[in-house]
Formats: sequence, C-alpha cells, structure tokens
Amino acid sequence: MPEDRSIQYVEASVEGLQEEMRLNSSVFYIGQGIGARGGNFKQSKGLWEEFGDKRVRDMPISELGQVGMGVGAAMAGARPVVDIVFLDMIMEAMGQIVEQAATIHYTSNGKIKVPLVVRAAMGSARCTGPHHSRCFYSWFAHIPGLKVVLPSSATDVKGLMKTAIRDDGPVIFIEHKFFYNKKGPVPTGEFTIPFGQANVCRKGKDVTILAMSLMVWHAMDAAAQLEKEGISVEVIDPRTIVPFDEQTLLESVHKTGRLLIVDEAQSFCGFSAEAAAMVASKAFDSLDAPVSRLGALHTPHPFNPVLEAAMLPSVDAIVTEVRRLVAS
Amino acid sequence: MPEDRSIQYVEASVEGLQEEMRLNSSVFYIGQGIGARGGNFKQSKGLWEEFGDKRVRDMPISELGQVGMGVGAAMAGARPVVDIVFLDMIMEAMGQIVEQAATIHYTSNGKIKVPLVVRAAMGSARCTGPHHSRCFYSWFAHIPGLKVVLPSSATDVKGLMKTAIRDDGPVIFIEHKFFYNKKGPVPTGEFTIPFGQANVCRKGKDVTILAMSLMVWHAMDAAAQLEKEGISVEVIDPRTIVPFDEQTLLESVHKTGRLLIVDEAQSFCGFSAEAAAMVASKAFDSLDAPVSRLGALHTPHPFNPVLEAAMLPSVDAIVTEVRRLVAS
Amino acid sequence: MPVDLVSALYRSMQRMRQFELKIQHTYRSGVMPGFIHLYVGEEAVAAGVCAHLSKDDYVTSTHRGHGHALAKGVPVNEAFAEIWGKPSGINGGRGGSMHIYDPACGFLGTNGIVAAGIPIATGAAMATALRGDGHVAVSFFGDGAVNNCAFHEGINLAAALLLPVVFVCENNLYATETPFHRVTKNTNVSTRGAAYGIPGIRIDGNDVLEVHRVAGEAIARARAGEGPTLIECETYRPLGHFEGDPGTGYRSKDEIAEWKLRDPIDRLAKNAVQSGAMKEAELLKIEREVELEIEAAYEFAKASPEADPATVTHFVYA
Amino acid sequence: MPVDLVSALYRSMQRMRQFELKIQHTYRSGVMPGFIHLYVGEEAVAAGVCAHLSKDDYVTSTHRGHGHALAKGVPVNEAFAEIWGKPSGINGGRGGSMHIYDPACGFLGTNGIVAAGIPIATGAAMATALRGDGHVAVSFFGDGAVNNCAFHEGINLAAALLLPVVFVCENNLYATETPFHRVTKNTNVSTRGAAYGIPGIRIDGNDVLEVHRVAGEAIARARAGEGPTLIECETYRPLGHFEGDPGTGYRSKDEIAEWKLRDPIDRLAKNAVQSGAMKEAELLKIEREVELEIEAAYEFAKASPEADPATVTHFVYA
Ligand SMILES: Cc1ncc(C[n+]2csc(CCOP(=O)(O)OP(=O)(O)O)c2C)c(N)n1
Ligand SMILES: Cc1ncc(C[n+]2csc(CCOP(=O)(O)OP(=O)(O)O)c2C)c(N)n1
Ligand SMILES: [Mg+2]
Ligand SMILES: [Mg+2]
Repeated sequence: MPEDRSIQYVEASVEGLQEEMRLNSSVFYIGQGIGARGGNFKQSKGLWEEFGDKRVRDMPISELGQVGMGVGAAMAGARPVVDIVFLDMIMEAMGQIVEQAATIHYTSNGKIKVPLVVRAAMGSARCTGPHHSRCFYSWFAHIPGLKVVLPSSATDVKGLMKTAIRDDGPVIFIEHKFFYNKKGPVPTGEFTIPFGQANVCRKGKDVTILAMSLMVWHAMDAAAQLEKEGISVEVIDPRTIVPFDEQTLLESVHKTGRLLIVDEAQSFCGFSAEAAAMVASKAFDSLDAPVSRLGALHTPHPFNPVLEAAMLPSVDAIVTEVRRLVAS
Repeated sequence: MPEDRSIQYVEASVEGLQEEMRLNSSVFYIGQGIGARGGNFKQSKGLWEEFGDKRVRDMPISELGQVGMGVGAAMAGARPVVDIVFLDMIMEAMGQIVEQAATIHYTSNGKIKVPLVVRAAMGSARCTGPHHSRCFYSWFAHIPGLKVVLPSSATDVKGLMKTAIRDDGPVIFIEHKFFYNKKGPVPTGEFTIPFGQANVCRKGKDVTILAMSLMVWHAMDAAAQLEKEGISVEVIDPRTIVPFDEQTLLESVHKTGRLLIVDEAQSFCGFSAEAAAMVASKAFDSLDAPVSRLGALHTPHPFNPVLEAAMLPSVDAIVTEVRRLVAS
Repeated sequence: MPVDLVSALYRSMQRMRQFELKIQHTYRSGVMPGFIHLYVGEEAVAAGVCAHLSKDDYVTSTHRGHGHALAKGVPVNEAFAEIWGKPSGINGGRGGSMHIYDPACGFLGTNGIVAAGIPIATGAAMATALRGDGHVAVSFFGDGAVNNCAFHEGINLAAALLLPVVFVCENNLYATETPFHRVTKNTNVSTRGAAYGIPGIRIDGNDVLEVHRVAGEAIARARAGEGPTLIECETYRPLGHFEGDPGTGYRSKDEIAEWKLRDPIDRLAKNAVQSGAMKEAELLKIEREVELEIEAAYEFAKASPEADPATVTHFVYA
Repeated sequence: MPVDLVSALYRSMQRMRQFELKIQHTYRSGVMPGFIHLYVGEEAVAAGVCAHLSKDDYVTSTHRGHGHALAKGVPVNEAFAEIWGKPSGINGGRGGSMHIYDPACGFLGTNGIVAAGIPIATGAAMATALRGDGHVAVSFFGDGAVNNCAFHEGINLAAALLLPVVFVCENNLYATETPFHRVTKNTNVSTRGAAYGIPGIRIDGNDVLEVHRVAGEAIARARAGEGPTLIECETYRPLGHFEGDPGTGYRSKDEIAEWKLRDPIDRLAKNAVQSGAMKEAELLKIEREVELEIEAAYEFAKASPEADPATVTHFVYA
C-alpha cells in the first residue's frame, strides 16, 4: 500500500462509506441526524451533500422501522446501511434483525440475500450512563446469520466498512464512541480488510491478551507498561467476532500458555466466555494457567464518574491481572 | 411435604400463579389469549374465570406495550406477570426489559423496585420453525439485573413460579412448549423453590452433564442408556441460570473430572460457553478432559423435520459424546 | 363486467380455495409437520389486489399467507411442497407455511411475526423508488397487526418518504380467539390512515370486484409517486385460526353462518352468471381445471425425495 | 385570574428556569459529567400540567426532564446533586440527568430512551386503576417520540383499557437537529388521538394558563374513568438540543428570536401585571426567593462527598 495519512477514525469510516457509495449506486444510507447535520458523531459528514436525500436520508426516531426498511430494501436488491447512532437504541429493531435479516437467506434456501449493514456506536465515553453505554455485541454473535464487526483503528474501520458493504449478508458494524475523533494512520487509496482475520497488534511470548474495540487500546497501554517489568505481552484484536479467527488466537496461546481476555462488556454469557471456553478446550494441554477474563463488572452503567471507573476494565486492572497471571 | 399428585406441567404452573394471585391482590396477569381462551397452551386455564378482567387481561398484539405496562405497573406498586406466549415474540419488548426493567433498581439507588415477571415458552416442538422455536435465554443472563428461570419439571415450574412472583426484581420465566402437557409428580400444598439452587437430577461418578430445560430430559434418557454400558452419569439442572449455582456444578466436576454441557440453544456466546469457561477456570486442576459443549447447530431453525432433527441435540448425540468424553 | 377480469379473478380465488382445502386435507391426514393457518374465505383480498401486480412488484405477507403467495405467482407445485416441508418446495422445505419466499415473482415472504412484513414492504418500496423503476410494494396484514409497533413505524415512514406502497389490512374481526373490539378502542382501521397523513378506506373485503377497483386506484397513486394508501378489507375467517382450532368456542354459529353467505367465490359466481358475464359451465370449467392443477401439486409434493441432513448447515451466512 | 394559581405557576416556572440556567452555568464550568438537555422555554407545559397532580399521581418523563422532575416535586437540592452525579443526589448520582427517579413524589423517571416512558405511564395508570385509588399518570414526551413504536403501543393500550393517563406531547418542532416536518407526513400530533379513539387537542404550550385549563379537564376525565387524552403543546427550545449544541446551524435566527418573544414566563408576568392580578414587586419577590433556593441547591450539591467505589455493585438485583 502507498504511504499512510493520519486521519480521524470517523473520517476513515466516512471514506469507506463514501467510496462504496460511489462505486455502487444501490448503496444507500439512512439514520437519525445523518443528513444535513452530518451525524451526531460526524459519522456521515459530507455524504448528504454529495449523494442527496435519495441516498442519504434523515430518519424519524423509528429504529424498528429503519431496520425493517433496511431488510426490505436489501431483499429488493438494494444495499442499505442503517445507522442506529447509539447502539443502545437498537433494542426495538431486534426482531427485524434476528427474526428477519438473520434467517431469510437460510429459510429461503439461499434464494434471497439480505446485504444489510447496521451501523452503531457503542461504549462508555465520560459518563454516558446506563442508556448510552452498552456493549452487547455478544447478542448478535449468539444469533446464527449475523456477522459482527468491532473496528479498533482508523485503518480497520475503513477497510472493514468497505468489506461490510460488499458482504451479501447482514453485518452488525459497531464502532466505539471514544474512537471517532482519534487520529490514526490510514493507507492512501483503495483497500479492504477481510472478515475473520485477527490482528496481532503486538507480538509477545509470556502472555496473550485478547481484546476488542477500545479494550485493544487499553491492552496496548498495559503491554507497554508491562514490558518495562520484563513481561512480554502479545495483544490480539479479533476485529470481527463473527467470523471469529480461532487459529490466530490458538497459535498465540500455544506459544504463551496464558490468556487474558479483556472485554468492555460484562463477560457473563458473552463473547469472552466463548473465547475462554474455546481456548480452554482446544488448547487444553497448552494452558499453564486458567484463562482469565476481565470484563465490566456485572452491573448497569452508573452515571457517577467514580462508580463508572470502578465498573469498567482499566489499564491498571489489566496490568495487575497480567502480573498475577504470569506469576501463577 | 405431603405425598405427591401427578399433574401436567402446565397445570402446576397455573397453580403457582393462582395461589400467588389469591395471596396477593397486587399480582395481575396480562398477555395474548390468556383471558377467556385460557391461553394458547392452556397456561392460564381458569384464571380469568376466577379473577376477572381486572386482574387477568387479554392483550392486543403489543409485546412492547405489554412489557412496558408491566414495568410501569411494577414501579407503581403492582406485581405484574406479563405473558409473551412464544418467547420469540419478545424482541420488540427488549428495550423495556433491558434498558428499563433491568436498570431502574440500580440507577434509582434502590429506591424503586420492579417486581415484574415476564413469562414465555421457548423451544422446538414438531417443526415450529425459525419464528417459534428460539431459546435465547442467554441474552437475558448477559444483562445485569435480570434473573432467568428455566423450569424442567412440574414441581419446579410451580415452586419457581411462586418464587418469581414474590421476587422484588424482574424475572424472565421461560417454560418449554414441549413440557406443558407432560405429567409429573407435584407435592400437595404450599411450597416454593428458591432461585440459585441447582437440582442434581441423577447422581453419578464418571461424567457430569449440565443441561437446561428440555435437555435435562434428554440427558436423563441418555444417562439411563449409558448406565447399561457401565458409564455412571451425574445430571445437573441449574433451574435458574441467573442466579447460577456454581458450587453444585463445581463439586460434581471435582468428583467426575469430566463435563458435558447440553444446550438446546446455540452454544456460541451463550450460557454453555459461560458454564464451560467458569468450570475450565475454577476446576482447572480437576478436569481430566476438556469441557465438551453440545448445543444446537449454529443455524436458524429449519422447518423440515429431518433438518430440524439434525440441528437439535438428541439423546443419541449425548450418548455418543459422553462415550467419547469418558474414553478421552 | 369485463369477462377476462372476472374469469381471471374467479380462477385465482378458486386456486387459493382448492389449494387450502387440499392442504387442510393433507394436514389432517397427519403427514404435514408444523402448524398452518388457512386463507379460506378471504380470497377476494389477495385476488383483487394482486391482479394489479407484476412479478417485479413486491408483496409481504403474514402467517396466513398461502393465498397471497399463490395470487402473487408462487408456483402451485412448489408452494404445496414447501408447506409440506419437502425439498422440492420453493425453499427446499426449510421454511414451511410461514416462511415462503420467491424472489422470482417478488414475493418477499409469508411471516411468522405479526406486522413484521409492514416495514419490510416499506423498504422494498424504497428500493424501487431508489431505482426509479416504477414498481410498487404491497403489504398484507391482519387486524391484529394494527395494534403492533411495526404497523406504526412501517406506515409512518412510508408516508414521510412518500413511498410507492399499499397497506392492505385483512380485518377478519379476530386475532386468534381475541375479538378485535375486545383489545382495541378504535376498531375502524381505515381511520388510522389520517394519523399518518395518508388516505384510508374501508371496503367489503369479500367483494372481489370492489377490492380490485379500490386497490387499482391505490396502486396507481403509488406508481404515480403520490405515496401510500391504507385499505381496510372487512372479511372473515370461517375456519379456525390454525388447523386444529375448531374456531367455534369464541364465535357464535350464527356469526359464522352469516359470513358464509358472503363467501367471496360464491358471490362472484352468482354475480357473473346473473349479469350474464359468464355461464355456469364456464365457471365449472375453471373449477375443474384448477382441481387438476391442485391434484398435480399434491402429487408433485408427495413425490419429493426426503431432505439430506447435510444441507442443514447451508446458507447460514450469505 | 386566581392570584394563588398565578403565583404558584410563576414560582414553578421560575424554579425550572433558574435551575436550568444554574445547571448550564455549572456544566459549562466543566465540573459536570455526562451530557444534559435543558428545559428552558418549555416550562409552561410541566408547570401547567403538574399543578393538578398530587405526590400519589405518577409522571414519566424524557431526556429533557429536569423541569418535569421539579414540577412534580423532586426536591431541588437532590435534583441538582443528581444531575451533577453526586452521592447526595436523589439517586446517589448513579443516574444523572436522564435517570432521575423519586417514588416519594410519584416521579417514575426521566429517560434516556425516547418514548420509553409512554407505555410505562400506561402501566402506572393500570396499577392505580387496579387499586381503584383514583390517581392518574401523565407521560411527557417530545415530537420525536410520536414517530416511535412505543408511542403507538403505549397509547393504543391505554385507550383499549380506558386507563387514567394523560399523554402530553411537547412539540418543539425539532428532534435534535431534525425538523419534525422533515421526517413526518402528518405534523399535527393531536389528530393522532383519533387513531386510538381518544380525544386529541393542540394548544399553545407557552401559555401556562391554557395548559393548566386543558390539562385540568383531561386529568379530570382520567380520574372520572373516562380514559386517556392526548394533548399536543406547541412550544420551542430556544437553546441547543443538548448543552454544547449552539442550536443555530439548523434554525434561523429569526425563528429563534420570534419564539423568544413568546417566552412563557415573561408572558405570564406581563399578563398577571396587566390584569392586575399581581404586582411587579410580588413577581420580583418570587424570583428572588427562587434565586436563593437554587443557590442553596448548588451549594448543597457542591458540598456532597465523593462516591464510594464499593457501592458500584449495590442494587443490581432487588
Ligand atoms: C409479534 C407477534 N405476536 C404474537 C404472535 C402470535 N400470533 C400468531 S397469529 C396471531 C393472530 C394474528 O391475528 P391477525 O393479525 O388478525 O391475523 P389473522 O390470524 O386474523 O389472519 C398471533 C397473536 C405472532 N406471530 N407475532
Ligand atoms: C429510541 C431512541 N432513539 C434515539 C435516541 C437519541 N435521541 C436522544 S434525544 C433525541 C431527540 C428527541 O426529540 P424529541 O422527542 O422531540 O424531544 P426534544 O429533544 O425535542 O425535547 C434523540 C433522537 C434516543 N434517546 N432514543
Ligand atoms: Mg384477524
Ligand atoms: Mg422535539
């Protein structure tokens, strides 16, 4: 690839959308405030000006209707991108996603494809509270038929967005609020990033950390600290949890013998339980210590900053847990 | 307890409801077809006749509204039981359950309780197909604030229903369609069954099976077959997955050293992943073999009977998997 | 009365009726899995509306959707086999009665979820509007769907975007065993169009010519870019809610008998003969032709090989 | 003009206004976490409606709910502290602006989810109807909520069950930056009452006496068992959608200026003085009293101890 530029995560995301909309006139984009406003997070900046009302349309507060429209339009040959803005607001649309989008290709015997991208932003960002902070991506992963994307860098968000729009099935594309205005290197020109290919963000030999979305950044910070103590940490970002790149993770654990999973969501009955169970079973003889899971506390998101900080996995908590893990 | 009677699972369930409604006038019951009709599955037989429209009310097809009403009524001092009938139909109500019911006690600093029971029937029963068969109870377990009940016998469904109605928080009470007309022994007179107490349905020493709802029955059938081969199986039914009785399961695994988890739901990112991860970590040194998970195939529910049978965990599959497990 | 239209509508309704009775007969013999909801008595709605649609227009349907599927052009053989859960079915038997899909004729599915097809139709209309190809979408749904959230958002959005879609409510007075009026304050569905700023009209849903006329106007408006219409068709379900429900416990015998007198097929026949548009013999000939068609469909479905369990994991991800 | 009523409404509106401006000032100083939506300019709605409610009646509110909370009786000190996320807050600072609950005065919550409070109010009404204690529930929501599924099911159910609940839409013409008319075909919210078979009325939401009169009738109807009413209050949000949004990019300066002339507090003051009901001095006295009240609330909140991290796991399960 040509040399990189440093642009914001949200700019990279918009570029991905924009390029695909230019390439394919059947792609359209709907959501609340994504028109003239350019998106609550600037996540649609410039698109309405370029493509107009017909392909970039502001929506009323009708998440169920928006996603249902997306399903119908996809069944009828379009490639809709439906923006939910705050992931928390997707609840009323769950039926359209789970009962309709996720099952139609299967039950129609492959006759109907549903190339729908549902885009949303998750996660805590300075006390967004119980209704604007959830990270329940594991729900989607539990449902056969849905692909689930969690981009953690500017390059990934662009490359994965393009792949999501080109995918012939429903894709749940979840960005992180905290990332949007953060800059990162992005290759110039055309590129995509395939689903199901984990990113080894950092090589190490003592312990493996599997982390998703914002937790990848925390894990990298922790790894940098731990290196000073002589602890070598390998950090793996699955990038998509469906499809899930088991191989890359297993190879790492075979090498390190120790695994910590860091998850901004509660780990109970979630993806970190899945990854822990999978590794504990498939790397049974390689593990030198039990797989450790560090997720959010099993509570709703408190508004108070002190409580919120206590609830979420921190860099310090990761460092402490890794120390314990290598010592065990 | 006095000696048992043999009554249907659904009759026992209605008894539990009826007794609590007689004891507490703030309990009311709403749902589709639960009035004069007596319930799609006879799951409200006789209640409308006894308590009338005021406390047993037929609903339009408004699951979101029903559950939202339940939340509001519970906040205002009543104890609503909201029947969704088919669990699959709960999707549009998910926001009221997750964002409202599950968080209000926490965010109100304990000032407001939400004593709401959401009742529904799950599972496959002779080709009910993709929209009437799902078992996504793990979703609720992933959400802090919700208790999740999966009764697998006539006695349990009555005792747990009474406990659910007396609970001061939101409870997701999930019966299995297949069970309703099956008879089982039920103690005469007043009794309740506490949450968080697993039931050791069968004692054994070679391998532990953790199974929920209908899979408990399959596990018992498999255990009976395996006994003839000299394989001694312990079968554990958690009965409630939130709260989850880790102790009983861990003690069993410490004894048997082998665990198979049987789940009618897909196991990816679900409760069986959680149980497997928990045991693999907390019984790390007791396990003689990797924890094994036998769930539904990761597909929607096909309508065709041959495909449906291939998708769901069967007694034969359990037997085969246990054989492999003890041999490993 | 234009003869071609009358005979086409008569054939269409006969096809649905005889198809459903054959399905019923087959189901009762115990060989069919799952549960089914029959369209008997409501044929005028699907026939009258779909007569205006081409295979490039879209339809979304319901749990009671066999009639919609046939009227929209799903092949009789493959429809019968699908409901039977056979690999020779239009969806390989993977979907069954409540999951019939056929993109070849724009049929976007019967549906196990009440009202779910409404926003889906709005979306299909959005896709054709985006292409500007002048096609329309029609969503059929029952009175029960009117009280559901998807009705509100699906229609409200279509109105806001002025999309080419027609919403057809089959008000048969009951949702399962629950009378519409027991759980709904305003039982005049057509008046709800005003809430969304679109025309709403209530018609006799058992008068196929009336349905045909009114649907024609609504579909023309949609094609002309004038936006959605809500049509309430008053009709009735003489049979039970699903096969197995006697359908009597919650309705008086008189009510059922009275509605049987308004059977849409008999009415068109009587009408056609009296007006001289068609002769008894011509109608009988159509009836016989359809009989053979349905018989052949039954044989086609029956003869299907069984499913291969290995295909269970196909098509999960596109 | 009954003097007591006028002075009570004036005090109530002044309390909301000064509270919000103090919150804004504090937020802008950077010490407040989260994001907040201010009620400035819409005070007449909460004041006029809540004047009819006792602490045993119920209210559900929205993301823009500080005014509703105060008007319903949530203590000013604890409300201020809650929005600031302080342990001395009414909910220990665990909820913040969009999660204020106070059962002591029947306040069932501001809400981060648009329209979610509507079915919750219907449920609260169901609970009081069950007890037969003659209380009512009121749900406040914005124009944005009208397009949401929860509006449909919440109101439709209340109508079907003839429950004692009043639905109050604060139509301030915008949902975030989106004009209501851009995403809605029928922008007359009050006409949607008919769809549910309940009365719908549109009024000047910046005329507190008008709001008081109409809400009084609706609440009386509810208490009398005559069922729900939908009241559309036309109002405006002179500030941005949330603190940080200048609120200008999508609205003309003239529009904002024109609405400022219709400020509900100024109007009541002018009205009261002109009609001779109250003297300038009396109004000023109220204003000063409220100032002290708000200043004290600020100090109360500021003085709160910090939260104990150990409490983070409290109250997850009841
Ligand atoms: C969202 C949802 N809730 C409940 C059900 C269960 N159910 C299936 S059919 C039906 C009645 C539907 O009545 P109506 O819409 O009037 O159609 P009809 O059966 O009368 O043709 C119900 C409640 C469902 N399928 N979907
Ligand atoms: C279901 C849902 N969707 C989206 C949002 C994001 N959101 C917060 S406030 C708001 C606008 C609400 O507008 P309106 O209801 O008119 O109230 P106003 O802000 O004008 O008082 C939106 C879209 C939300 N909170 N809930
Ligand atoms: Mg009906
Ligand atoms: Mg507004």
